Amino acid sequence: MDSFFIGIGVALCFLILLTLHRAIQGPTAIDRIMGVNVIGTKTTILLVIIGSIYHRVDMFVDIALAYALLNFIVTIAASRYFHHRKNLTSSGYGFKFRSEEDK
Amino acid sequence: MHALIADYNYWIYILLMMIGLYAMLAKNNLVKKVIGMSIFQTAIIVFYVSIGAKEHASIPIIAHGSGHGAVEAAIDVAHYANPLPHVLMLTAIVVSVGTLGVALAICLGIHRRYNSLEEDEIQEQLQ
Amino acid sequence: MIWQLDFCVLTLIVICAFATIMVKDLLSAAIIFGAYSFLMCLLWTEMGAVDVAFTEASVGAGVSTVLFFAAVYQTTRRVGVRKSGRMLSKAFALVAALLTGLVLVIAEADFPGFGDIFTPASLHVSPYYITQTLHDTNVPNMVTSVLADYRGFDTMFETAVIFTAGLAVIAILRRFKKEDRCDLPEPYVISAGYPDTIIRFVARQLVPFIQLFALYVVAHGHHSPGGGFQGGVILGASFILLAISYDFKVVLGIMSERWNVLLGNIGVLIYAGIGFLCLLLGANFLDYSMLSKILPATDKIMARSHGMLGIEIGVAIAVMAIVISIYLNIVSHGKYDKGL
Amino acid sequence: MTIAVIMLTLAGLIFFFATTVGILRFPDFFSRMHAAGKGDTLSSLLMLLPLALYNFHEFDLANMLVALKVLLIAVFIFMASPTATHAILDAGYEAGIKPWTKKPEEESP
Repeated sequence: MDSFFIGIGVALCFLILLTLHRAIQGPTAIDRIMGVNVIGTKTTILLVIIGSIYHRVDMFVDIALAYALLNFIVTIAASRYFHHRKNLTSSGYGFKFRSEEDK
Repeated sequence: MHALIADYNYWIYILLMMIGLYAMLAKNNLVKKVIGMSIFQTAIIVFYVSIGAKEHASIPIIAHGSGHGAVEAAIDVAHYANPLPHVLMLTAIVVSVGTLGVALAICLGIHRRYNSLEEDEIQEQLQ
Repeated sequence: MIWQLDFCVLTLIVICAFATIMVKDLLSAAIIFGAYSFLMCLLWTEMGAVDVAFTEASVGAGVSTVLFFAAVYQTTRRVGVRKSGRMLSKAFALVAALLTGLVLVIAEADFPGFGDIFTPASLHVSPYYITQTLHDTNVPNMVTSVLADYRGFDTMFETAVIFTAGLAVIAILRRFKKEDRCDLPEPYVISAGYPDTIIRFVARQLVPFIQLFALYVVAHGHHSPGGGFQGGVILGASFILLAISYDFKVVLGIMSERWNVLLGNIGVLIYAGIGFLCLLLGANFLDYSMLSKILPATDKIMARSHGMLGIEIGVAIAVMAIVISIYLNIVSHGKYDKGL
Repeated sequence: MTIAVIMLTLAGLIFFFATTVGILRFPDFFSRMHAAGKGDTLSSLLMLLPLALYNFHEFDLANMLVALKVLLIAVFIFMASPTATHAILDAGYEAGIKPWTKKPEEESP
């Protein structure tokens, strides 16, 4: 069962890598926020899986809970930024935005 | 393979430290420098926690250890990860948020005065 | 340690670090740095450092990222265009970084392998902590017992450092001009921005549970990962959530600036006060075993456990106040008028 | 029990994979957000449920507490994730991202 969970963990890491592509490449900053939010959810799951591998899940659920919590706070904070500053890009200073705005 | 496992953490910590140092030295933007400082700090924490890790060891919390005064069978040292680096790094992380706050406050103060976060633009205004 | 996950997570971390440095937009850099901290937390957990992971999850991934957002919000997202004259300094920085890396790689050959049981770090004093913590203090979580009891001096001055950082932020940013000072906060001011009902409702439902959870983390730190630092930061984060989803002044109504600074003081004083109490009772500074004289129905071992709980509460109060104070100062640029 | 755990975990992994593919492949922000918001919430439940089940192998008060805590994370994600999705979407809308349409040359001048 342990090796099964390790396999699941490695698979989740691979999915995090794919999501990280969106978070790094993502055309606008909001795409990045979305990518980081998804990474946060995956990481919460991974924490519980690591707890299962260590056979001490009771010690890891608190971390996962705190983690989900702060992921939420970070996402809200990042999205509130755009309610006050309504520019998607950083005033066009030499950044490769291959995005919709170029059309 | 075994040699790779034994050294991979240290290579990554060296790499992170180089990235952080480069960002602190070369980046023109002050907030980027602060981010570089944070990466440098985490590199050091990676190093310390890697030292404390033990193979086939559990987390440093004694299992079923809550009964008053009841010290059961002898505790095997190899069975628990080294708690000392964890303690040092725990406080280091909390202090890093303090230093981060001060650094960002200084950045904000500079931006209030010079209306820029770029190093060369600030230097132009200074001259 | 689980080396399969170790490989994956470390690789992801390096990718994240590169991207954070390379991206040409400060907000994006802050966001990717948030992902970097998330992955760091995963790395600590995988290496078995649960308390470090908890701290990183609450401090690194939560509060630092929000502080970066606040700073970028108050300044600018722009990263300047590259000037040609800077190539020399860039090359110099690259050479310096490579030289440091070279020295470290040479030194790395002498390191003990990762996961080695007999590293020098775990030979001298650490076996004593591992075997004696239950016997000495009746606290199963070694990290808590080392943090609060065996190395109590260290932690006390770390708390003092946090407190000093909070004071420094106030000293740098706070503007005390008459016109800048905000008037008394009204309880439910609708901000000029966006009264987003959904976010407000969910935040209102969540905040009490978050605070309850934070108190649980502080109190249960003896038996599971957690403790004063983590609980305090989560308490502070709950106030930050309130400030983000509601209005800035709602938080000021609950926790005014004066109370903030006062609570920071009180937290550090609780810590030092317990130390001096031990001194008065005839023991050494921060030697809690003498507290059994004044605590009812405790022997010396349990007195150490209770003394640790006391200083964890002090740390939690101080850290909470300082986190709120730093956030409020940075997000309002020291004017305390409106925030993110 | 073990079979149920494995099946549910694999289902969660498949949904996570679908989410990731959606995030990578969809053409614009709103549709990507659609994949992220829905797939993430469902697959996190599908992953946490077997983990709770796995820890509940013996009927014991401590085990039950752990299983309940794992489910509490799921409940929290079910509250927080849609709200976060809403916040991000709202931010994107406020910031003025144009929804993707099939013929962009006709829609946007």
